[in-house]
Amino acid sequence: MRALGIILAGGKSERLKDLTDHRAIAAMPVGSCYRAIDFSLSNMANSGVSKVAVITQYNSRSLLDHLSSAKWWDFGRKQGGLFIFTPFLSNDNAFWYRGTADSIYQNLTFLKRSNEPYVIITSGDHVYKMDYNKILEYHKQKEADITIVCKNMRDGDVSNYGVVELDEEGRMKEFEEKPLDPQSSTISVGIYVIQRTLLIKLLEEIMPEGRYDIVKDIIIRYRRKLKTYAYMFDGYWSNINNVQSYYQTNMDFLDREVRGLLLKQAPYIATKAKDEPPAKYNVGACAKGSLIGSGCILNGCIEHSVLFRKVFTGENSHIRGSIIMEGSYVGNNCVIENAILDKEVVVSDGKQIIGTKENPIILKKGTVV
Amino acid sequence: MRALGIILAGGKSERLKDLTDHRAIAAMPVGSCYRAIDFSLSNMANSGVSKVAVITQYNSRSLLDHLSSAKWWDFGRKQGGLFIFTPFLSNDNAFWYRGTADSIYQNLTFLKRSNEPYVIITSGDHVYKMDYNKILEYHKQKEADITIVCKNMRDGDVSNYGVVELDEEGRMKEFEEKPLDPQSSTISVGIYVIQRTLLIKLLEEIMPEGRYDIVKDIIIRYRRKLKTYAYMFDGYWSNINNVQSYYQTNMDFLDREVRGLLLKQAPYIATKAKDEPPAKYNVGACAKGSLIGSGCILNGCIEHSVLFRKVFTGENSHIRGSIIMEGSYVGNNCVIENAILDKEVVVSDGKQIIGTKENPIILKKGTVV
Amino acid sequence: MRKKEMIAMLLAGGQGSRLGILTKNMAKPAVTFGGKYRIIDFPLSNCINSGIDTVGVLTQYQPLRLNQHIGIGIPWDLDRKTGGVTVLSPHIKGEQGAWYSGTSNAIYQNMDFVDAYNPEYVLILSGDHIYKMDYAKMLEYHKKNQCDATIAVLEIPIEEANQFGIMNTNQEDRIIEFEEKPPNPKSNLASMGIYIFTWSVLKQALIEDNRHNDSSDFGKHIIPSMLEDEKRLFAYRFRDYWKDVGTIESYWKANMELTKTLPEFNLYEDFWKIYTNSDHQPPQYIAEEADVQTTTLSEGCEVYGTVYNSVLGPGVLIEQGAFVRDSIIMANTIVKQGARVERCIVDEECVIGREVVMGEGENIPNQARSKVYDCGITVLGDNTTIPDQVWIGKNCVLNGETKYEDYPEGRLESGQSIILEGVKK
Amino acid sequence: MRKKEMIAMLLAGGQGSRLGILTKNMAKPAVTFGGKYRIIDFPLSNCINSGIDTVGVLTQYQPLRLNQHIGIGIPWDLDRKTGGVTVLSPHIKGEQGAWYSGTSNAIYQNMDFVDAYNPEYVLILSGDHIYKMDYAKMLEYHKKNQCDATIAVLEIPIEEANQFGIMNTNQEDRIIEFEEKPPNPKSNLASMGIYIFTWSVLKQALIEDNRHNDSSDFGKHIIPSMLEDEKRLFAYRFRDYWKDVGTIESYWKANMELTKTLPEFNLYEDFWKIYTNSDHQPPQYIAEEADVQTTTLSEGCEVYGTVYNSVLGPGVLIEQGAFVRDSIIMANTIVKQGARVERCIVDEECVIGREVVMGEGENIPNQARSKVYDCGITVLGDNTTIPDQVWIGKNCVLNGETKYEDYPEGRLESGQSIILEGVKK
Repeated sequence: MRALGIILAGGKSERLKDLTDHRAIAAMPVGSCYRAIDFSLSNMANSGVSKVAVITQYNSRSLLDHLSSAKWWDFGRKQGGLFIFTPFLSNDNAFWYRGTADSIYQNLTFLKRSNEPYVIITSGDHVYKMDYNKILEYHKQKEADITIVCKNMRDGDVSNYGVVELDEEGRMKEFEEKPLDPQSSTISVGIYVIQRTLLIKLLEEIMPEGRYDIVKDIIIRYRRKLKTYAYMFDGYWSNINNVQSYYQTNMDFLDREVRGLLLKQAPYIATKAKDEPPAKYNVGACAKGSLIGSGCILNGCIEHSVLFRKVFTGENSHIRGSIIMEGSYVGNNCVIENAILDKEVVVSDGKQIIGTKENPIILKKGTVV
Repeated sequence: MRALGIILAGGKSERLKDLTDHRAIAAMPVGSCYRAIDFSLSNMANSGVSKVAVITQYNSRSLLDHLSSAKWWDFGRKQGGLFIFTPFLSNDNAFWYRGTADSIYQNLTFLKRSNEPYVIITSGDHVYKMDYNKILEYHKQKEADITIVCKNMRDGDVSNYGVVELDEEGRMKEFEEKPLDPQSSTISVGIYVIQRTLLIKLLEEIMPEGRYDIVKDIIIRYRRKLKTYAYMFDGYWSNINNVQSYYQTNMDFLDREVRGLLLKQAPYIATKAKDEPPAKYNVGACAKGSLIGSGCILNGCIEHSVLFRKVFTGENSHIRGSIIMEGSYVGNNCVIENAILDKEVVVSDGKQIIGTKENPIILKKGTVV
Repeated sequence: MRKKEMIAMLLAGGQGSRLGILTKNMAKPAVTFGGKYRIIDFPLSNCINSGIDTVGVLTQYQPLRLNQHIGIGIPWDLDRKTGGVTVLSPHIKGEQGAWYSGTSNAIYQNMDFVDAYNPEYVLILSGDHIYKMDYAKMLEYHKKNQCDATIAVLEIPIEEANQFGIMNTNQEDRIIEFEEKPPNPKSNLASMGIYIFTWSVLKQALIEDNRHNDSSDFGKHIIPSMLEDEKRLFAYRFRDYWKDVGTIESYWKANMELTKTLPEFNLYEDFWKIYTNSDHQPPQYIAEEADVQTTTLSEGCEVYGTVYNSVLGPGVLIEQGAFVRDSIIMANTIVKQGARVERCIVDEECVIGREVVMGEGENIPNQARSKVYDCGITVLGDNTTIPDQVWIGKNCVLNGETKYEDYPEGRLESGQSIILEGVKK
Repeated sequence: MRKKEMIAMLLAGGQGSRLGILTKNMAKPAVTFGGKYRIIDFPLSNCINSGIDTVGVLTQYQPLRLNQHIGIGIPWDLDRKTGGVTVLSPHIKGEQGAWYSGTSNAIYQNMDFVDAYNPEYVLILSGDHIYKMDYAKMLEYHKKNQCDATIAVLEIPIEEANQFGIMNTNQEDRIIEFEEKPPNPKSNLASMGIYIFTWSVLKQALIEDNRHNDSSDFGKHIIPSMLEDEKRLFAYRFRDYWKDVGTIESYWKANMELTKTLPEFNLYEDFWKIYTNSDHQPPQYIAEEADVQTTTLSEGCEVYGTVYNSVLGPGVLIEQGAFVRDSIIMANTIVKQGARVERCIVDEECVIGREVVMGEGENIPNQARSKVYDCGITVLGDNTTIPDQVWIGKNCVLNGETKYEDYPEGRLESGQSIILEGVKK
């Protein structure tokens, strides 16, 4: 293969509140049976990238468990493989990663020992489907130093993203992080293609200067020195970075088109096998406009909700506009609206949990109400 | 299976000097094709322990690479598996492991979610072959709280070990770490069997008191409260904790009896597959009393040495009493005596490297002489 | 090679002809059950849950589907360096090749495979039954009684005993006599076809028996001759759910039973999971206008219509206005708008056209195979297409890409069949 | 299921009868080479090194050893969720079973397997040759020339061309004619039995050909009929090491060649490793009193004696005072004190007694099979035992646990054989 992959899965977000207390964002459950990182991993595998490094730091345990076998994404061991890099102590190194660039720099031997000409850098908390070969083709055709994948947000709010200005040829002129006054509606979605040797050179240049960030210290700082081109992506793309976007991303799966694009069409998104039995709809069960995970046992009503694996809902319970994660239990006669129930939450008979679409109530993992 | 395994592979040793600059002790190359941890891992697998946690910290990269697939030791994924725990950051935890007990405590959920009645705790830097089932039998028969595996060192120097005093029944009365004036010749080899629930209880007791060490804060501190029995082990056992013991352990493999016991008799010691071709002895090659790794190409003389994989020796070179690690190159007309060449060392034509048995010369990884 | 205490040999050769069109392209162990499972998943999962990590699967009839399903054993954690699951097909040895001619003959032909693991005990299983069983407990029983062979038995109503292989035992459950379908049964202990043998004893018996019998069988030859030799054979009583789903009716009933609120057979136990090869199916989606009750639904289903009292396999699409009741719909089948499906078994990859009505009318047994299709259930073989707006009665069998012209006046009366050749697989 | 661009089908059915006793218990692809490898390791390693992760291995003759060797493909990184390595034995389909009756017939019988991966191209390999080849480059060539089939060819001396299948090509290497062993060859391009086919074209040809031929073969039927149909067939010139080790002499020579200081065939390249299933052999030990030169030595060997110019497999023990020269000694064989072995091939798990002398005397061809054993090499089949102090000549063949009484006056003259039945395997 012509490229190796790096998935940055180190981030944590205060804006995801209690949901990332015990897990990395990349390990956030999405769409009834996936973890966020499944999308990037499957994109890599489906694009024929057979050597992939996942760099992780915060709450890495949750990810390590999910990635404990490379089998599910069919990465091999010899010509490629799935490599997981966590920070470690050594005589000349006792740092946690100080930034995205630093996290790659600390694993520079991985880059140096490889012989693939290109590197695809992506992030573990994005939900999308993409054939990276197309970006590689574009990168070569433009003879670019760096290609960044961009998306036109049209009328959407871009003030939370990196906003880029392009010339007619697609070359990047300016890049501003979270601008107060955005000059364009085109944002960088955080996927980069770069020659492996150039990446090594850049990392070795910026590290002694105490610069540790890919966007700030490479993309922006070198914007005039390097030929950076934008590859425009027009498909579904979502970034899980706060409660609202997490909630919305899950609800997006209830849309037939989004579901068709992401889940129903080949190539498929793979995830760790969980071996649950089929879902069971008992007498009185009533599911409408909802995703239901394997092993659920349903007695009550579920509307416009996303249920993960092994959720139990009692008789005459009503769940609306909610996300219920794996192993949660909802008793009889409950009402749950616009809520996010983390794993193994227990809601006892007759309880009501009601939030708003704008501000869903979150019940932490293992909460008993 | 009745027990789960924990292999403590977190340690680093100043006394191994440059050799552990870039690797954990458990990842030290031993006996021409093994890593130290292969012995504990294979003992686990061969004793039918199917769920094993390796807890690592210093230079964990070297170990993670070696353990990247559980295939080589045939651990599964569903009813068991090989779990690798490195320290990680989370909201309520940003500590490196503060001691052996702490490293287990920080992974307490692993213990709590298991249902095996016993835990076997061992260390990744010991070279030995042992059927843990026998210790479990002994543990049950004695109705012990803790069983520690001990060895009678007879006339050997025990001042560097934990020395135990036993009563006639084999129950431990006293335990002193590195005593100035040893009261017995029986040492603890650092292998423990304990009920899983008791271990959880003890860890939860000592942590709030700021106690983090298995030996000091559990074995010694609770010696009167708990029934601690010693299981006497009489086979080959070696602990890699300084240059001298590392050197000696490798040389021990040149003994037909030690080799037979550890390597030639079932059950076998497994290691990560490396896919080297056979070794090649050219005209003029002359190997005597040596272990030769796969993929070596020999033109010179090798005596009483341990060569790892893919070593090249030039014509008319003489290597005696040395350890030459993977990928090292020795040119023509060299003399190497009582030396330890780390990986990928290059000794150019005509060079002489001469140490003593007591103080072997160490050439760091990648050194070019 | 690491020695294994016990390995399992799973006889998956059965054609299961009483399952009619369902086993046309595959062996019975490959038939689906409970929506997402195949019958062989149950013994395979029992193996790994019992700590047995070496399984030989003996097959010769249409093994492709089974091979694809088992692959290298990843879903069952049986992809091992030593052991794991191995599919054993007949092969040429020396000058000639030989097909398996009987249950024990199949083991005889694979003695080399068994010997390679040097086991003390061999567990013989069949791939035909639905059950959960801890073989480790059976092995304990075998060892405790110092048996040469242990045979799992079920206590059945004595009046049915004349249809089974019956074990007559003494007080301590040692087998003193074996009778195949006895007219006057002396006991109600029926053999389940699950045996543990001490390998050295079985090997001896196989070699001995091969001298006399070309098509050696456990029930007919090996067990009787062991009894004659006064070997220690014990009956191991099994008292849990065990179902032979060998006929269309028993197969349909066992599936339907799963949809009950508290089914007799519990798939939802965490400590005894049933594993299967489930590919990468997305989650199931139930639309606004759907109504699903008393139903078991697998991954990847999308339901826009009404489903009552049915078992749906992975990836099934039930379109708007479609109505499904008392039916088994297997993987990736599409039931189009307004179709009505009652009391049918629809195999994988079928398409049922718009406003089709299936499973109504009189209960007339199938004309061609009245013994197989006689319980009012209409069956579609895999990759069958039903054109829009046709009417199909009871006990019908269909297979192939049928066209409207194949139906006289758009109807297929009860008991009729349409089986087209050259169906794509 | 993920679509694969190209999958490989490896024909591993060959018995290789010219290798005599070496293929008595196994197919030729399972024969060892270079000490630790088996012949099939070369095409399998080529596959994974060329980025092909789906390989069907077609076998029917004595597949046990091959099955055990391949397992689930772990050593070659071919233990995949989708794809990987699958051993395909003959099976019963519909009413009857059929053995593979020719090279292309074997593919015909496994069309379902190929179709399951929906590949655009299929690579056909044989498991009989020693070589390293990047099939990805051959595929590029196939695509560039928009071929229906690409056939790898070797330029051979024109005077040997009458022993090969010869491709007559035009200037751009398009094949215009194929001649099997032509008496008056028009070209020196010999087919290597390595083909890339566009699958849709091959499938068509296989179905077509099966109507006329029961035992369809690529060289005899498929290629000629494709040429007749004016399909685009191109010759792909291969210019590296390629060896058919089909006779005792060529097998011995190719092994011996590896012990040279700079062998023509380089096993020591990091970027094109040959993988094999090597179990858990300990490192090799060379004793104080040993002398080893111009020799290739595998893991787990212990040498206390003298070894010159030989290839030793894993776990071989050469005792003190034993002398081995110009020989191939396969896995786990023991050569006892004072024994002298020259120009011999000793298969796995043999024991050569004390002070035995083997391979001396006159060069008389073997009496029983003079065409197979005629080059002065004495061959021991696997699990052979030679008693102490016997003398064995040249071109002898031995198999079984021989006793001193089997040797008249303690001697076996050149060209004689001792083959005992009932050898344990």
